[in-house]
Amino acid sequence: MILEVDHVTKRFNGVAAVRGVSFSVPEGAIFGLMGANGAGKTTIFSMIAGNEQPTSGDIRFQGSSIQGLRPWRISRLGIARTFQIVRPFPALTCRENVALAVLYGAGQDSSPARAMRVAGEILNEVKLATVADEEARRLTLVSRKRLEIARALGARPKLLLLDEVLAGLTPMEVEAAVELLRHIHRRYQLTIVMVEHVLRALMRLCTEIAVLDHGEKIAEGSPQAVSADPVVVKAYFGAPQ
Amino acid sequence: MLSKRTVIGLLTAALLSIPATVQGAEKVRVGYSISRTGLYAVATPVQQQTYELWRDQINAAGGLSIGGKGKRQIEFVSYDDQSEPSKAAQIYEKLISSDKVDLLLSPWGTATHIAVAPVVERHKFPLIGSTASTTLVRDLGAKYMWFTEVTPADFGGDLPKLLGSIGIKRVAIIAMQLPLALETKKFLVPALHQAGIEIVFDQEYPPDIKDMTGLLTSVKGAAPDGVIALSYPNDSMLYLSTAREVGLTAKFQFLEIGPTEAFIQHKFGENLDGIVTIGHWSPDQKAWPKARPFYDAYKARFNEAPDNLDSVVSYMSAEILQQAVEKVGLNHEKIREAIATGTFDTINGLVRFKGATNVGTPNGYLQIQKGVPQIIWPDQIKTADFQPKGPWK
Amino acid sequence: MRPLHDVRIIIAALVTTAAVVVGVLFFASDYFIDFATSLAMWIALSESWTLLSGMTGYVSLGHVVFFGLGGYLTVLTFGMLPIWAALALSGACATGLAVLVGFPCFRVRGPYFVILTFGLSEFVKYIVVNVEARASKFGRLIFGGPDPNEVFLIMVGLAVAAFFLSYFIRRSRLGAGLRGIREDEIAAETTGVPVARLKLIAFGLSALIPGIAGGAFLFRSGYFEPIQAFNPSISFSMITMAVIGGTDDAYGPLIGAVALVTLSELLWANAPEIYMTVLGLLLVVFVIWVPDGIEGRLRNWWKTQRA
Amino acid sequence: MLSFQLLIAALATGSVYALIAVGLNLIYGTMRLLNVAHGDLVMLGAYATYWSFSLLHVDPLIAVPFVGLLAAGIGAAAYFFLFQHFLRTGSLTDRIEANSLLVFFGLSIAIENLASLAFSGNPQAYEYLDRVIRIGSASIVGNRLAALIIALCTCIGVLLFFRLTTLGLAVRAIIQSRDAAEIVGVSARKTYLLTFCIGFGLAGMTGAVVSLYSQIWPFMGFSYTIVGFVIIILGGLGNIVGSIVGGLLLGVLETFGVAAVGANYRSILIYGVFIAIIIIRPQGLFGTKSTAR
Repeated sequence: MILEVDHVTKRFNGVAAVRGVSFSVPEGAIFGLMGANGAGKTTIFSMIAGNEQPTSGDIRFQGSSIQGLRPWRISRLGIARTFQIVRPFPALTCRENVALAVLYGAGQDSSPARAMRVAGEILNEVKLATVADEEARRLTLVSRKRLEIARALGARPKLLLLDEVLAGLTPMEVEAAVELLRHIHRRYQLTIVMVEHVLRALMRLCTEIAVLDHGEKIAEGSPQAVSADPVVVKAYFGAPQ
Repeated sequence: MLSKRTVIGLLTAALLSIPATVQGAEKVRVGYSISRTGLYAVATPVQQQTYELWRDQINAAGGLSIGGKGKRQIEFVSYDDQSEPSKAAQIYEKLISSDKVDLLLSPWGTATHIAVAPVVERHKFPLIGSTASTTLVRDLGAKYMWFTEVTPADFGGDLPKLLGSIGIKRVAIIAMQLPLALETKKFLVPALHQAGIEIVFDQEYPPDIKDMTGLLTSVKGAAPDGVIALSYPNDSMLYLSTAREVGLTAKFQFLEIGPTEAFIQHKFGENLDGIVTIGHWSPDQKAWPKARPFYDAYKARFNEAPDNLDSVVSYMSAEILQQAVEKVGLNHEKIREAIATGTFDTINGLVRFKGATNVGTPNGYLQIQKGVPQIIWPDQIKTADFQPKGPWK
Repeated sequence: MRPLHDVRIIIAALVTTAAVVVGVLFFASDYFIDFATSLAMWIALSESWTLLSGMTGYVSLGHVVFFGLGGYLTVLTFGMLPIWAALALSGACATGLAVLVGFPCFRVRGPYFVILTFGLSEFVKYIVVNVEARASKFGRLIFGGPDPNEVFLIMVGLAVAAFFLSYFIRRSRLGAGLRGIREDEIAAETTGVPVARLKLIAFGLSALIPGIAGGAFLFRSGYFEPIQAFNPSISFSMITMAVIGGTDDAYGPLIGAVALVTLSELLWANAPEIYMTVLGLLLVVFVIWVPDGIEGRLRNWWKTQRA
Repeated sequence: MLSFQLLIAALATGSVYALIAVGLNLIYGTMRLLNVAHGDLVMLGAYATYWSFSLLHVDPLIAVPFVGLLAAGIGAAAYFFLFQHFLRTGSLTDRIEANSLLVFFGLSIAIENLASLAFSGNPQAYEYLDRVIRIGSASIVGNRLAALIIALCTCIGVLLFFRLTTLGLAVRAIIQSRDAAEIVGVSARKTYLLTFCIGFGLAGMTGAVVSLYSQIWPFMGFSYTIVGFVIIILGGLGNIVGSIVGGLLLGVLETFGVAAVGANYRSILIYGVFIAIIIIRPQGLFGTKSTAR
């Protein structure tokens, strides 16, 4: 198991956003976290990446606990995340955005020149080569989401956390993005955990899915099993359709 | 030797001095720097006005007499040093080497004078200092700089003599943490010990103090019969209003700088009566025939009385320069000689220098009585007797 | 990060500087040397300021504290230490102070950081005021320091050092990390940038040269008095020059300092009555209508010319 | 130690501090502009009151609201001529704190030097309500008491305005969240104009109040600006109540603190407490966590 989330709870001012959630992600998997808004998906990501500390519970990466580590340390261990509300470095070019991750991520490249070159290659992979030297703030939302992925890849992760990278895209764009994710999953031999509520894409991509509702895990299993689970259907789709 | 300076002199002359030569033939150019902006700007207008009065008086009388060979009109060249002493040093450098002024007047303030001293020494350009008071420069061994003002060693060291003569036994000292006040205090405290006057309270305060109630309440608690506030104008203002509120009624109350300032007189009116301050000049001293005319001319021109200290020492410095030039002309070496050895008749009596120090003008203290500053010490120049400070109104 | 360094530019800069220095030393008047010293000092100070504030976006309004501290240490050790040692000590202590106060200061951002740094510099100023008053000092005057030409050379050395420090950091891994912090600190940390450590390094580096410059300035003025030495307007001037020039590359503060020092020289000589007003209004106009600074404008113009 | 005299003095100093801070904080809270020219508006207000008193013989107490209106006019002009454009320019608002600091710093330099040209550097002061009034065991000069009362009433008035009126509510909504406020129909631009007027107007009124008991000179503003900033950081940016409490607190520190530790350490004490509070509570005494980031 590359990632083990073990009975993790997170309270904000006493209100539990995540309650005793556990799941494990095998190496090489594409693991889906599903749930309505406010189900606690992003909070779990923030805890894995070190942006938030769990109130209780433990998170292990490749067998050792990463509890209490600063985000940059976690990044250097090989975990990279994207943000649901994208946060590229607005005044830097796309190439610089990615190069920064190459310099400081798990790859720890020491040469800016080489980092810029590597960044170019990664931008190529995510089909952003044409805007490589545009400032990030001039990009469209779709491109910014890709840049977010490119920057995460620049950090040379073993585990990639994708936070709603498909949300807000048109069906055609979703199609392209799914292709892209498949491609990078193979190309970089990644384990991917993705939070999403675009259900169909999740079904197509994931090998395993966990479903969250109001901070608790209510189901876990293969896409088919999960989508058939009546608890999930009730929680997720509300009234039976 | 064709020195570096000669080459530069030729170059600058060629490039820059064309306008200077056109006007310079007619007028005597007198340069100075003054703080029009910044921390000191609050204190400098009186000095600037005094200079202007002097210039206009001379020009109205036909001009400055040059070595007895004809008169030339005076023209000022002045710059704002922004209350930054290092800027003032730059300005005197510029006045001397690029504006090529004929004569110099002094800037405002002790720190500024100190900064300017090395410049005039290097250029061997005589400068009579005025609104500066420090013993630091006395030890400089300056040959081209003199001071018309007495030093803090005098008005700190002499104060116990005044206190003794009026029977003050217990004093409280409060002092602003700025150079003049601290230097005065350094000379005051040992002199008080020597005179057997008890210091019942002693505290300093920073320049940005905004309220003195806490401080003066403590002073009052110590029950002194004399309060010595080594203050600057802004905090003198605070002292006066707060002393009234807390009911500080010591019969001797001394403020180092401020009580003679026009705005404080406007603000406090008769409540200023009885306050003692430094100063060795009064237009009422008959021994100085030039004093009253200066007072009247200043008042007529600016609609307020001249400052008993800053205006006076500035005017004196200008008078001395004027008399030296009248005697020997514009040659700097000769002017230096004339100032160092001569005796000069000024609005504050006869002045002569020993080293950089004015040994002609005695140190003294003023007390505001019925709105008018009177000299109350020493006896040989006093214009009134000390009166205990009455109750606040 | 900026494009990689260009050896031709570096050599050209060094040669030009050397030529200017020789020219000034042999041909300029004392007054001009004075002016050039002050120009070099402001280049050194504003370049140093951008190392922290231009690069990370943490605007320090208290940089004068390092300058004043350098001056204070130099006057304290005058006569006891050789000049170079006094200046080295000043620089080291300034850096030390920055790292020390950096720990608590970097807990806050934005305006909190701005005013906190201002408060810190005032705090240190009044401590020095009290220490000096306790020691019965009313300003300290020194004699026999290095002559104006030597001070000029020291300042030029500092200006060159500050420029290249700024130039190379902007092209280094460190510089990239700092810009990441400026753009989005959380994203940067998540991407692997050790933000806390980098901010301290930047603060320390940006304090180093102001500390030394404070010492060198003392030799020029010969007089130390804490209220002047820690005058907040020095911090404001650093910021003004850096912003007018532009903080995106090392050329910016250089251009800003040259423009402003020269302009104020011309103005106070020719229009003393209005010169501060003009400077103030220029600052307003520049920030609002030339927000990327002179350097940014020039760079854009250059781009369009070549395109 | 706990004397009534000190308490009155603390209130007199603190209430004026609070008034300065409230105006400054409004402009920061709504637009994130760091107005370092605030003290210069105080200076202009003080001069306006002084001139109207000494030339036109207008009672300073009557002048206070008119001086406020005048300063509000200047605020409106500043908004239309400078800050409307400023707030619309993305590259400026990206680093709005640094940029606004510089714009106002430039304005500050220009205002101070123009004032010194126009009014001369000579300090001014006038005699008004100059009787010592006894209140219980304490006494206070009439003009300081008047300043205390006006400052406190104005602070309370501002507070009520923001609690009770729709306009005030709009401003508070913008302080909370500009985007959310705009969604529910609050016009950010109108609110900005309004805050400029109120913020500058309060600065002018502060000047009128300060002129009652203090000396007036062109470069007096900076120290007021500094005090204002210290308070709004202490009280929390955008927090009006915090500013009022913070101002009074600083007044207490200034009087009781000095009485306790000695005047030598006055400034060390004030800045020390300020630094300590920011380090312990990065968001200020009354701020919420999010405002510190």
